[in-house]
Amino acid sequence: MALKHPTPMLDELEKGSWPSFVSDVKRMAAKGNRMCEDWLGLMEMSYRDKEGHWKHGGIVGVLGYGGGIIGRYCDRPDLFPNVAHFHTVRVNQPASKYYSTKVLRQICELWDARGSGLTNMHGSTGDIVLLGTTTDQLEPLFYELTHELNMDLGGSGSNMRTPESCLGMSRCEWSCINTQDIIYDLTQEFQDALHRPMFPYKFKFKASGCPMDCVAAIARSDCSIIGTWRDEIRIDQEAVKAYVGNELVPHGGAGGREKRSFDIKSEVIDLCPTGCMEYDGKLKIYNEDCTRCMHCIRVMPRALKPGLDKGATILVGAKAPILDGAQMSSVVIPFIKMESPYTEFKGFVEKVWDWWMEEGKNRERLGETIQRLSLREFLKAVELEPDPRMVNTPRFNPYIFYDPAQVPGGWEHDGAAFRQRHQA
Amino acid sequence: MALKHPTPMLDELEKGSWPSFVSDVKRMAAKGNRMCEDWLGLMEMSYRDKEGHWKHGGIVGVLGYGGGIIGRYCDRPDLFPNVAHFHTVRVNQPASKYYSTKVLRQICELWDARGSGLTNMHGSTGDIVLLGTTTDQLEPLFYELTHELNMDLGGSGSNMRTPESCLGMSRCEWSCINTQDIIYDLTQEFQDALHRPMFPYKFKFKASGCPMDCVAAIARSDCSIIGTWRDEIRIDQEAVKAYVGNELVPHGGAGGREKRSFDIKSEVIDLCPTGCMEYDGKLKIYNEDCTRCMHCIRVMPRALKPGLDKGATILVGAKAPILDGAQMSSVVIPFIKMESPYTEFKGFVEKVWDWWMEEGKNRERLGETIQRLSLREFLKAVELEPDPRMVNTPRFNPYIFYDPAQVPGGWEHDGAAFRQRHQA
Amino acid sequence: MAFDPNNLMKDRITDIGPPKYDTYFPPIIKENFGKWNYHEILEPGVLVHVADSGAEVYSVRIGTARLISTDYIKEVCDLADKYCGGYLRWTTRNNIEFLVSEKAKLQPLITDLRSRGNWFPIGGTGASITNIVHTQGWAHCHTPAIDASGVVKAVMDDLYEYFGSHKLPAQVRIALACCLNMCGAVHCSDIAILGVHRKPPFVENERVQNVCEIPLVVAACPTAAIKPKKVGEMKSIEINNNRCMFCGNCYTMCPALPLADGEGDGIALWVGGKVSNVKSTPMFSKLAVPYIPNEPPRWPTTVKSVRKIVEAYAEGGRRYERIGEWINRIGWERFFEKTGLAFQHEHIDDYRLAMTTWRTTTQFKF
Amino acid sequence: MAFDPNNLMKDRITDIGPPKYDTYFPPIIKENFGKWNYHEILEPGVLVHVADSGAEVYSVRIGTARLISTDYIKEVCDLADKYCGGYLRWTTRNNIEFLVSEKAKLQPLITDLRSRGNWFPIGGTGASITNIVHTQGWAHCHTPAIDASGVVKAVMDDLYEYFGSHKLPAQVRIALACCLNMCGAVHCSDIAILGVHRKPPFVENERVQNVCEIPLVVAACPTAAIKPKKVGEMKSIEINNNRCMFCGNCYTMCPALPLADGEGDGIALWVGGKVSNVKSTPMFSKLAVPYIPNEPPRWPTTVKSVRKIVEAYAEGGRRYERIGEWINRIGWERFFEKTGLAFQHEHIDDYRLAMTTWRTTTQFKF
Ligand code: SRM
Ligand code: SRM
Ligand code: SRM
Ligand code: SRM
Ligand code: SF4
Ligand code: SF4
Ligand code: SF4
Ligand code: SF4
Ligand code: SF4
Ligand code: SF4
Ligand code: SF4
Ligand code: SF4
Repeated sequence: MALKHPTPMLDELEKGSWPSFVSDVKRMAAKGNRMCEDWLGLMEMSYRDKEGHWKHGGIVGVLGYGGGIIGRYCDRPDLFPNVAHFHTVRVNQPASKYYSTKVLRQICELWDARGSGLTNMHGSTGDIVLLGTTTDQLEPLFYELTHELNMDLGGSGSNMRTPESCLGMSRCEWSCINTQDIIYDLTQEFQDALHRPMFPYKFKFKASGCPMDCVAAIARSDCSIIGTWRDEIRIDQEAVKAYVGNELVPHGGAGGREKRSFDIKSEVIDLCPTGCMEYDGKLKIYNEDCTRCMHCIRVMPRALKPGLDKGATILVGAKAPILDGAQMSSVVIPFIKMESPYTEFKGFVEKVWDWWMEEGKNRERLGETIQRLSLREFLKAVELEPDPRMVNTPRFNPYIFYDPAQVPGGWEHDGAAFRQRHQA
Repeated sequence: MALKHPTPMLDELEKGSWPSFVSDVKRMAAKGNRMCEDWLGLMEMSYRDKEGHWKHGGIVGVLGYGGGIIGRYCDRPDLFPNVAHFHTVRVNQPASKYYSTKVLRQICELWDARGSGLTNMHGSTGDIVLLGTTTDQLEPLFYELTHELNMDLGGSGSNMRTPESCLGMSRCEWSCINTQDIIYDLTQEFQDALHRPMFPYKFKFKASGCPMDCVAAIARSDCSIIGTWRDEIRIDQEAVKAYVGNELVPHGGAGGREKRSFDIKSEVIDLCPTGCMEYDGKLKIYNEDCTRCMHCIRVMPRALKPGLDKGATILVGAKAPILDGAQMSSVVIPFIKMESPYTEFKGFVEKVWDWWMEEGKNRERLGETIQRLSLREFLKAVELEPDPRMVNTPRFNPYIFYDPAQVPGGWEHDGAAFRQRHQA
Repeated sequence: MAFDPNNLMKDRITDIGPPKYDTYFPPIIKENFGKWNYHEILEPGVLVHVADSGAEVYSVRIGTARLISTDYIKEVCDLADKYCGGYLRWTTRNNIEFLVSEKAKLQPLITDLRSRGNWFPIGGTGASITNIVHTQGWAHCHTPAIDASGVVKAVMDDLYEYFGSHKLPAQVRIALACCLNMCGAVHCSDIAILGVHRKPPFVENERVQNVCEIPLVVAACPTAAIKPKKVGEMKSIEINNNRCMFCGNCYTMCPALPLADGEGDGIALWVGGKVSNVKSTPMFSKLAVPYIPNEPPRWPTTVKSVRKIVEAYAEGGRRYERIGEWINRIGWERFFEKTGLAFQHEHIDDYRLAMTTWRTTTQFKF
Repeated sequence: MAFDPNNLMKDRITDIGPPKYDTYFPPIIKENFGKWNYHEILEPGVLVHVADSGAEVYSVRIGTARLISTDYIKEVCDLADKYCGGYLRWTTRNNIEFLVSEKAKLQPLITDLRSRGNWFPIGGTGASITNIVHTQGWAHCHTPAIDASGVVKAVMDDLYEYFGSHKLPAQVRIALACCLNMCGAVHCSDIAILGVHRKPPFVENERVQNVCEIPLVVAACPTAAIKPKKVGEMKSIEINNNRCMFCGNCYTMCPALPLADGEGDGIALWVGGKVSNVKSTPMFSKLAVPYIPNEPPRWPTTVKSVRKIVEAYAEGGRRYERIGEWINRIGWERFFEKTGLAFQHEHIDDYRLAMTTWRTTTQFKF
């Protein structure tokens, strides 16, 4: 049956092997979902104009919260009245996104009743993103969310943002920390910071269970928690032989399962970035030189496992380009034990925030504040000792700000005495 | 016999196996050289005070030249009258510093008569540095220098500085260009720029015959000329076998000549940065992947030689830290033939200088001007096409200054039409 | 008791946060939490994880559009009820994982998924091209230079063969962001598709003083291209176009500075980034193609350019070598040759750290 | 005709430049120019270069103080006359090379050189520590924080064993600069000895307006720490000490801003730079020791610290591995352990490119 707005361009996106959001939304519209109908029309117009048709969102939200809702209005309400208001609701996902069909159906029910029925599962930060509703729906929606689903809103604005983690111990043999519990605990502990803007700008936590960093923490979080170990890689020599003997499929089949002869030298030993492995029928790892890149482990998962003295490396400052160029997180705590209730780590976080709230400019991410005021100032503020593990290389410019406290007489000269020794 | 000033501290520097400048200068003083005598006293005082005792040099020089002399006055003429004035004369060395004893003796004679008798052989830029004379001696010294020694002053100030090269073809089998002739030719061609300040700041040329860069051109010259080749490394397979058979001493003996068994795999093949070599009784080099680092050549000099299609890579912008941090030179011409009279290269230099004189700020080195105005502006000005060989990596920040000429309508928007499509 | 519009504070619940992470764990995950021993990929998109106890969980991963409706979610729930005891999860790249604990149900699930047209493609594991992390585009944001979902659909249609196979040297992570804010965090992706503006904002002087805080706008410009300016009686701002690199940050702060333009906007492609610490350390993505025009509905030039990169890599990359590692080995001069992409002025960095990207050595390939 | 003080223009000669490079070539060099076939190092400091013709030239390299007198040069000339047909050269690192074309004269020359006390040490070739490139220091400059020749003498006395031997993994290039101007271009040396000031300049207000151009002084400061300021009636400047990193550039421009201070000044040590393009590309030197007090006449702490670095490298470096390559292989965490040097706040860059030096990976060694 014909929809309100013809969508010849969008229809092109129904072709092809990949799932089509157009087919999906048209199905909704066909059922009589007015918002979906107008949304399709608006999208079609954007495709024609090659320009978006959404305006800046005003401040919309629920009582007592400073975040969680993204206001959004279209710039052609005359043509598309049903999406004149089209706010986003960010719902805080359960860490690493396991759901029962029951709770998912409840969410659908809620959203069919109070919104467009369109979602993002999930947003880039991790939230359940409910796309498109009107201001009057926000309070009832929030009421039902909290009362019936035991769920809460996620973050937006200059708040702590919804933290997220990789699935960690729930289904991964490599996880060195309980990523999900860490994220859950932090989210609960810092609810106030999540819902009420108190920072210079947004602040994101992400936790990966090991250096594979499956939640991209090092690229996408102001505070990156990445599992690691500081003892020895566990080796099952028999299994190593089995790989060499082609009895086990290398790389857990990630490179295909076709039978091929596995060459431990060229595929593992020679690719070890530190060259700290030897194989002569027996595998030897010089763990003191290992940087825990996990290449050997991922290629021979049945033979090698991370060590047992596990914890996390803490890095800070990752962000997208705005304002001063993208940054990845940098190591500030090479190793820290991460056991509930994470007291030591939370103490660190409090110090970081105190300093950033004190020193940070408006819309300045933590990484940018550190750039502006120096890693040295940051380390002093959070009471961490400098460590070569924090840098790839010591400075190579000679512009050292020596501490006057360590200079005899500090910054002062005895000018008169100087001119006694040196005539002008 | 006792000198005018006791030098207990300096005397400590007469001990030890390395040549002692103190013994040398004391010998001069002992002969009755008054300047050396007072210089020793002044030095001793500096050692006591841990502070130098020289003042800024005023403008001193010879008629018609804006450089070549560094004025210098001591700040205790009351105590050391014979070094009250102690100017430096920079004499332009013959490229790569070959001398006859005859000309050296002439220089000594001249300097004994008209200066302190102290020299630096040579200054860091390359000049013969004659340390310490008085203003009244400058003109006669210059007269004798030009008339009797056929020599001229070197550079100082915001001039072209005295160019220098490695010894190149004169005694090195690896030289891909005639470094000495290039330096001699440039020095002659640009005499005016060498003697008369016309630049925003100093400008240095250095030429090395090959990527070993024995004159440190890439670190120390605004324009670095480094020999290279673009065809194939010449291989003498017999000689390769001889190395493998330990008949030839590897690395030309640079690592010692003790008999040891040479392992071509670990010492050459595995150390090739591009991994473009193979050895199986015969040496194979995949030259298309070779980056001409010369490691293999320097380890087996009898077996391997640079190719025959020789020329130079031109890099620009090296400098010490002042003002904005040290820079190395960057590739701007990956390959250029360098044959007398070097017309193409000189054309490039003229364009570089025109742009730099036009755009450069006072005391801004070429490398800093390029930093400030971008490599792109530089390349446009000197009419060079962008080439991936000019960068280690393309940009990773998204802040691209797109050229309006390539944008429909340039920088203009049709605001009215925009607001037709989009209500505010 | 139900919601009372006239008394919002009535038994209001706030700050409860998300459900605990294990609330919706399937039993097999709960029982073997932290006790997994190893995993294997049985076929593209199908993983088995084996616990110390010997217990096995099969994960079937399917690609999704991410922009999905409640109807779609309900259909997924039906499948999970039928084969997975009513549980499922989403991955960090917007794929769905059906977790099967009864081996008997694995093949039926796969067959069922395959039987439903193009809704549930299976793959995204191992040395494949998994789902494209992306953003809102024209679907919901106000600053995009391009659409997100449509570009992703067109590119994934074209790369479909790589989603359901393991024939690449290593995994390839593609991300898309519709403006320089980079919500997709594309800055560390093997291949990044980025929406770019190319015209400076135009200033709606009549609106500025009413809708913008001028000091914040001035401060928002990374290149200090914006100065306050009085236009007649109106307080407004002035933009030095020569300094503008079209980041749109001022527009984020001030709706009276639109910079979107159908003809000027388009796509820049980036390559060679990575996040994992495996072998090499994390890397930023670098510029591959400075500009491709916006070509809705299927962005053919973008699709072709991405394929060029993927195919050159598929041919030249060595096992375990990510795109960025491949490029580091062969060199950028070779990358542009092998992909047939042109090296232009735009590739040469001219922002803050530019000098660190120049070639300060004679080492390069002719 | 002789020089006439009253008529400088009289047959004045200018702009003739240096003598042509081959003017003083010994015959063997002239004859075989561009026709050299290979070289070998016969023993430390003694090279033979063999031409296609089979002709051989022996080069005997000796270390010099660089700060040398005419007497010394004359003595060198005597030697060159006796053994080298009246020719010699200096290297780019201030060593002298005696070029012997008659093999018979080689050994006698060597014996003669050895017989003359400490004036003519033979060495500086191959995997050795050759002469230290250095600068003026207290001998002749106005901005030094340390002496040059004295420090060089003390360090070379201590490292003498490495000058006349080939027992290091590769060559080690040491350079010294007495202030941040770095005339020694120490910024790319295996080991760099740098004179540093640690107090901001003090402003002699009475003198500034007479001896300095205030705008130039203000512009000279890399960190914009200097502002013009009126002191009573005097035009002067003001320095924000917090922003000063003691580069001395303002003092170069203005003698009324002295910053030298006997107690505050001293030495910083740098490591891991290189210039050659062999194997690895050229590298900057990085900070090893932020500060060592000035200790004339023999700078014992500096001497000891340099030795620590050399010995750790001699022990841990692999054949052909420069200091910087050795450090890159073992990592900085190991470098500080093995040398026993302390890692401090000063090591962490906080200047313009600081963020590019931070550790953005979980890869490091415990
Ligand atoms: C919805 C989402 C994209 C998506 O489709 O998934 C999103 C959407 C917006 N982001 Fe984002 N960002 C989203 C994840 C990100 C990420 C990725 C991440 O969190 O891992 C980043 C990069 C990482 C980072 O934080 O740096 C990101 C970096 C930005 C930036 C640049 C911030 C910076 O410091 O560089 C802005 C600009 C701003 O804050 O004004 C921004 C701003 C925005 C705004 C609010 C537009 C604006 O300027 O006001 C977008 C609202 C669109 C809309 O109307 O729905 N968004 N944004 C993501 C949040 C969903 C969720 O909560 O799960
Ligand atoms: C004599 C010499 C050092 C030596 O003992 O060998 C020297 C001595 C001076 N240099 Fe230099 N520079 C000398 C080679 C260098 C080099 C090395 C080179 O040329 O390869 C450099 C580093 C490379 C470079 O050019 O960047 C160098 C970088 C500087 C700088 C920093 C320039 C910069 O852009 O960073 C200054 C500061 C300035 O120009 O005001 C400087 C300034 C000076 C002044 C003129 C001091 C001043 O501020 O006025 C020194 C005069 C000392 C004196 O009274 O004798 N000198 N200067 C070298 C010249 C001798 C010769 O002509 O052969
Ligand atoms: C399910 C998921 C975690 C989650 O919490 O959702 C996951 C799961 C696994 N990852 Fe991952 N990774 C997941 C996102 C990531 C990401 C994040 C991203 O792409 O945004 C990364 C970093 C990407 C990057 O480096 O740019 C990531 C880098 C890895 C790596 C490193 C591969 C490499 O060559 O660099 C491995 C090891 C391997 O596969 O060899 C790995 C290995 C694994 C293993 C084998 C871990 C295990 O033992 O179970 C899991 C199955 C891998 C597979 O699919 O072949 N996982 N993995 C994510 C699936 C995303 C998807 O739907 O496609
Ligand atoms: C004489 C001299 C050139 C000149 O015009 O004066 C020279 C001469 C030779 N150099 Fe050099 N180099 C000379 C300064 C340099 C410099 C410049 C510097 O140190 O300031 C460098 C770059 C230093 C750096 O990389 O930091 C330099 C880096 C090399 C290399 C690269 C070594 C490496 O491992 O990086 C080689 C090849 C080798 O020795 O393996 C080399 C090789 C050579 C050869 C073997 C070339 C040849 O075939 O004759 C010459 C004898 C080497 C030897 O002494 O063992 N030459 N050589 C310079 C002697 C300086 C001295 O008195 O000690
Ligand atoms: S980051 Fe490590 S622990 Fe987490 S899912 Fe990936 S591989 Fe497993
Ligand atoms: S984890 Fe990485 S560094 Fe450590 S041994 Fe394995 S491959 Fe080498
Ligand atoms: S730079 Fe090359 S050509 Fe010049 S001396 Fe050194 S090795 Fe020989
Ligand atoms: S010159 Fe260097 S890159 Fe070329 S083959 Fe030899 S070692 Fe390899
Ligand atoms: S990337 Fe830009 S356009 Fe896309 S969602 Fe984020 S802010 Fe909006
Ligand atoms: S778009 Fe960016 S660069 Fe241009 S004016 Fe606005 S903020 Fe400045
Ligand atoms: S380094 Fe500094 S002090 Fe030493 S000579 Fe050069 S300018 Fe003078
Ligand atoms: S010493 Fe350097 S940093 Fe300090 S005020 Fe002078 S110029 Fe500025």
